[in-house]
Amino acid sequence: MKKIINTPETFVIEMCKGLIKAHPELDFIEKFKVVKKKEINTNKVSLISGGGSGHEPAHAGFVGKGMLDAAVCGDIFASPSIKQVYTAITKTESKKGTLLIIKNYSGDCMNFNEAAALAREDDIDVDAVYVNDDIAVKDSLYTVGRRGVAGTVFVHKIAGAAAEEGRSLAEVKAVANKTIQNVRSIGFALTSCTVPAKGTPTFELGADEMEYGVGIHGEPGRQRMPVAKADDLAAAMVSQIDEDMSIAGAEVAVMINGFGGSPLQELYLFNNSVSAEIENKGAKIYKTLVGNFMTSIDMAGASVTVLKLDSELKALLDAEVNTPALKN
Amino acid sequence: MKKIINTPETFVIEMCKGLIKAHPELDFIEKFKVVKKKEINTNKVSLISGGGSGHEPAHAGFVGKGMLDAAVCGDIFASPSIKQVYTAITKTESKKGTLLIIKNYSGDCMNFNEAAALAREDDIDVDAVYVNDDIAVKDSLYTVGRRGVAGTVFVHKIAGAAAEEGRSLAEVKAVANKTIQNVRSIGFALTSCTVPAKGTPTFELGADEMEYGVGIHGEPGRQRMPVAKADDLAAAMVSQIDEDMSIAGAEVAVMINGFGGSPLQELYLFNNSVSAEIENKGAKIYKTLVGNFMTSIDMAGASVTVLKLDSELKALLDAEVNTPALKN
Amino acid sequence: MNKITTKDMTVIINTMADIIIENEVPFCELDSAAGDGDFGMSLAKGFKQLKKEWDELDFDDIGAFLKSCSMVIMEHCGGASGPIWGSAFRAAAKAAGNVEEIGLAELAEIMQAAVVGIQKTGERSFGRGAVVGDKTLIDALVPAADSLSASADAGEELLSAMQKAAAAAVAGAESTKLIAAKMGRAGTVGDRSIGYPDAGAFGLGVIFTGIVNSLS
Amino acid sequence: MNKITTKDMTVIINTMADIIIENEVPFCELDSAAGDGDFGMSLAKGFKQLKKEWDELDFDDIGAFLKSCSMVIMEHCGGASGPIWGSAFRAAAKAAGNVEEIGLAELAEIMQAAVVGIQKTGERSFGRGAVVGDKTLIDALVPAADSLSASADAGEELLSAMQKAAAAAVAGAESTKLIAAKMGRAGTVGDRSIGYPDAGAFGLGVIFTGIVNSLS
Ligand SMILES: Nc1ncnc2c1ncn2[C@@H]1O[C@H](COP(=O)(O)OP(=O)(O)O)[C@@H](O)[C@H]1O
Ligand SMILES: Nc1ncnc2c1ncn2[C@@H]1O[C@H](COP(=O)(O)OP(=O)(O)O)[C@@H](O)[C@H]1O
Ligand SMILES: [Mg+2]
Ligand SMILES: [Mg+2]
Ligand SMILES: [Mg+2]
Ligand SMILES: [Mg+2]
Repeated sequence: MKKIINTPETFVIEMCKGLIKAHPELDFIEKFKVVKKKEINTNKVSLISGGGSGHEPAHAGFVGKGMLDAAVCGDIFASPSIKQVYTAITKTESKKGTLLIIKNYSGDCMNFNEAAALAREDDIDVDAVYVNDDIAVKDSLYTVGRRGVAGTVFVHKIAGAAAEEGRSLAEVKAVANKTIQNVRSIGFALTSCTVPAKGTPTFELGADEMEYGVGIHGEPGRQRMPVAKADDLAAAMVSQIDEDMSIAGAEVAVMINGFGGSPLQELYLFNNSVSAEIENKGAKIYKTLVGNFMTSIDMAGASVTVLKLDSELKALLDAEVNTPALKN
Repeated sequence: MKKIINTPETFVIEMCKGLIKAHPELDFIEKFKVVKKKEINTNKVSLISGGGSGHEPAHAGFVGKGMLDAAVCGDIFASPSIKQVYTAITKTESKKGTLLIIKNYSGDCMNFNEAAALAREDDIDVDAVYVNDDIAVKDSLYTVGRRGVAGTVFVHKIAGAAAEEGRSLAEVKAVANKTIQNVRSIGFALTSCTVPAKGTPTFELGADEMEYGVGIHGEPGRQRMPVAKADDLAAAMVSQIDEDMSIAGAEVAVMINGFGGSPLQELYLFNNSVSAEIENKGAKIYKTLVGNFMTSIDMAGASVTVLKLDSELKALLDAEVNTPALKN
Repeated sequence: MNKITTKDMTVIINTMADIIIENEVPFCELDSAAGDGDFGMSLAKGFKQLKKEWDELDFDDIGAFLKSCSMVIMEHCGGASGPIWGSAFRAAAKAAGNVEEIGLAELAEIMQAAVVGIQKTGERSFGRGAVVGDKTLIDALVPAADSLSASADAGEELLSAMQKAAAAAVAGAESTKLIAAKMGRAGTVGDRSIGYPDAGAFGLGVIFTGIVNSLS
Repeated sequence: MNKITTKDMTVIINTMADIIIENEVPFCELDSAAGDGDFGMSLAKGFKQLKKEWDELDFDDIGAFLKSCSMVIMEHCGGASGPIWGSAFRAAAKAAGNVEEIGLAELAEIMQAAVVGIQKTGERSFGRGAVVGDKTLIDALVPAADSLSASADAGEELLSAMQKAAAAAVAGAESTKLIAAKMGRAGTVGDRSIGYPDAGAFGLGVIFTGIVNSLS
C-alpha cells in the first residue's frame, strides 16, 4: 500500500484538518468528526449528509452555500456513529428543521435514523431521504434495496438550493425525493480500492479484468469482465440506465464521476463517449459535471449518473453554489 | 496498462471533445488542438499557454474568465507544433497583444518561440514568460534551467487577472515574471505515470520506493528513496523550498497539487502536514489550493508549491475567475 | 463452573475484546467478498476503546456492566456494527438486570434478548429486523441462543451448553455461504454474495469458539 | 554507387522513416531514463505522416524534396523533435539546392548545414545552440558530418564514407552515456542523466546504421 499517509488511525482526522486549513470558512468539530459551516442560517432548512469517509470530496467538500450545512465523517467506509450524527443535528439546528440525506446502506440508515430519533426527543424537527441510484444490482422486494452512490451529489445540490430559497422541510424533502426518483447511476472499476487499515486491495482483478457495476466501497457489481473500450463501456452503461429509466425525449444532467485513481483526462475522454450515447438515446444534455465527486478511496474507474430534469430541477441545479468541491 | 481509453492515437482529441461537451462556453479547433474561449475580448491582453497533454486540467481547464484565452494541446508529453501555437495566437489576436506562458522545457520553448516569431511577422505583438518553479534539480549556468511545473497555475491566475484589469502587455508580462520569481515547487511520485502510446510505466519503482523531486513527465528528481510518511515528506519539501526562497515572515499562497493518481483525501491529509511546516517556518498562509491542477497522467504523488505574496499579487489572486478547473 | 458472576462476565467480555482485536484483519477480509472490507476494523475499534476505557466501566453487577459496555460499543464501533452490537449489549444488559450471578437459563435469556434488540434496531430503519436466512450475524446468533435455551430446558451443564452454542454459531455461519444476502450492506449486491459466508456471522462463530476455549 | 540522385534520396528518406517507425517503442524507452519517454512516439508521428503524405511531396530535385519533407516533419513531429528535425531538414534542403544528383562532398556539406540549422533553432530559444558534449543528438550528428567531410577531403568512396559516418554517430551516441545533459529536457535533471545515452543521439546512430546497411 503506497499512500500519502502518516498512520491509518489518524487518517480521517488529518484529512479533515487539511480540508479546514484550505477552507477556513468551515468548522471542524474534531471530537465528532463533523465538518460544518461556520455560520448556520437558522431561517433555512439545515441539510446534513455524511457516511463513511473515503468518498472525498463527498461529503465534507459539499458543505457551503447552496448545498450542505454539515457533513458527518465516519472512518473509512464505516458509517459515523449515532452520537456523531446527533451532534451534527444539534450543532446545525434551524427553526425550519433538518433534512438528513442518507445513502442507502444499512450502517448509515441505522446510525442516522437512531440519531434522528434522539434529536426528535429534543424537539428538533428531523426528516430524512435515502438515495438509492445505483442500478448495478437489481432491486428486489426481499433485499434492502439499491445502493446510494454519485447521484447523492445531485440530491445535495438540488435540496441545498431549495433550502436556500427558504422552502419548508416538507418541500425540501419532496424535491429531494423527486431528484432521487429521477437519478440513476452505474460504475465500473479498473482497480480495487485499498482501505488504509487493511492495507491490501479489497478485491483482486487480473491485469486485463475489470469489475462492471462496482459499488463505491469496492463491493461487487454485475460482472467481472475483460477490460472494455471507453466507447463500449459508455454504450452499455447508458443503455442500462435507459432501460431502468427511459431518457428518450428528456432533458438530463450528466455526471461523469471518477473513483479517485482515474485521472481527469480519462474522465473527459469518457464524457465524450457517454454524451454521444446519451444523445443517441434521444435525450438532450442540459448540464454536465466531470470530475471526482463520489470516490472510492484510490480506485481507478468511473461512474455515469443521469438525472432527468424538469423546469424546477433545472432552476435548482443552476442556483448559486459555493462549496470546496462544487461552485458555479 | 488499464485506462479509460479507446486508442492511444485518438486519446487527446477525444479528451478535448469531452471537455468541450462539458463546457460549451469553450471552443475546440480540432485540426490544431486549440481550446479557446468562444468570445475573445480584443481589449485585453490575450494569454496563451499549453504544452504536451497529460497534465489535465492544465492547461485547457484554465481557459476562461480571469485566466487563459487559449490552450494549445500537444500529444501526451509532447509540445504542440509551431503551427498549432501560431494558430492559437492568430485566433485569439487582441489589440493589446499576446502573452505566451511557457513551461521551461526545450520542446515548448522552441515551438512557442518559433510560433511567436511567425506571428510577429504578421504584426501581432507577442511576448513570452518562462515558468521554472521546480527546485528539485539545482539550476546551473550550464544547463537549460529549471523545469516549469505546478507554479504555472499561479502564473495563469495572476497574469489572467492582470489582463482582465486591462493592463498593457508589458505590465501583464511584468506581473507574470514577478510571480515566476516568487514561486517554487517540489514534488514526489509514489508510482510512475504510463504514457498511453508506450503502454508501460515510464520508470520502475519498488513496492516500498518513491521518487523524490520527480518532474511532471516522470523525469527523475533528487533521489530514489524508501516511501516516507506524510509529515516527513512535508518537512523535507517545505525546508527545501525555504532554503531556495526564504519564506519566514512572508504571506504565501500554497498549492497541494495531485499528480493524477492520488485521491483528494490524501491531498487534504498532506495539506495538513504541509501547512503546519509552512507555519513553522514563520510564514502566514493567505490562501490554499488543494486538488489536481498540473498532473502527470496517472502518476500517484503530489507537489507542493509556495508563492510569496505582496498586496498586488494578493489582489490578483483573489480576483474573479471562472474556468472549468478554477473558480472562486 | 455452573454460574457466571459479574467478575466472570468481565473476563468473558475481555476475552471477546481480545479475540476481536486479534482478528481485525481476517474479519476485514471476510467483509471484502461482498461487503466493504471494514467489519474487522469497525468492530475492533469499539472493543479497543472498551479496553481503553475499561477502568471507567460499571462493575456493580452484570446488567450495569453490560450496559456500560453497550455505550462504548455503540459510540465507537463503526458502520452497521455500532448500532447492531450496541443494541445487542443494551438489550442483553436489560435482560440480565442488576444481578451479580446468572445461570444457564439466564444466559439463554440474555442471548435471546440480544437477538430481539438487534431485530428492533433493524425494524426501526428497514421496517423489519433480520431473521435467519437473511445472511447476517443473526444466522449465527439465533442458533447459538436457541441452543442455550434448549440446553437450559434440558438441564445441561453450563460449560458444555456454551460449547454446543458455539458450535451452533459456527454451523449457522457456515450455512450463510450458500445463500444470497437480503439484509446488510451485502444485501445490495444480490447473488454476488453467494459462496462467501457473512462476515458478522462468521465472526460470531470465531468469537464464541474462542470464548468457550478460554473457559475450558 | 558514387552519386546520390533525387530518386536515391527519396529511397534513403523512406528507409529512414521505416527505421524510425520500427523503433518507436525502443526510442521511447531510451527517452524514459532521463526524459519524458516520448521521443520514439514524437519522431515516429512525423515520419508516419511523411509516408502518408508521400505522394504529395515535391520530387523535382533533392533540395525541393528535402524541403517538402521538412514542412511535414516540423508540423507533425511532436515536442522538441518537431523544430529540431524540421530545421535540420530545412537547412539540409537549402544546402542541397535544386540539384538532381550529389556526391560525397555535397552530402558532407548538407550534413554540416543540418548541424548549423539545429544550432540556430536552439540559439533562438536558449541563446546558444547545442554543441558536442551537451548530450543531445548533436553528439552523434557532428561526428557523422565531420567524418563525411574528412572522407570527402580524402577522396574516399561514397558508401564506405557513409559507413564510417554511421560508425562515428554510434560512437558519439555511446559517449553521451558518460556525461550529464546540459541541453534538452534531460538538461533539467542534472546528474541523473549520467549512465544513460541521449535518446536523440542514440536514435541517430541506429538510423544511420540502418540506412547504410540498406544501401550495402
Ligand atoms: N440489518 C442487520 N441486522 C443484523 N445484522 C446486520 C444487519 N446489517 C448488517 N448486519 C451485520 O453487520 C455486518 C457488517 O458490519 P460492518 O462491516 O461493520 O458494517 P457496514 O456494512 O456498515 O460496513 C454484516 O456482516 C452483518 O452480519
Ligand atoms: N537544444 C537542443 N539541441 C539539439 N537537440 C536537442 C535539443 N533539445 C533536445 N534535443 C534532442 O531531442 C531529444 C528529445 O526529443 P523529444 O523527446 O521529442 O523532445 P521532448 O524533450 O520535448 O520530449 C533529445 O534526446 C535530444 O537529442
Ligand atoms: Mg462499512
Ligand atoms: Mg516530450
Ligand atoms: Mg462492512
Ligand atoms: Mg521526450
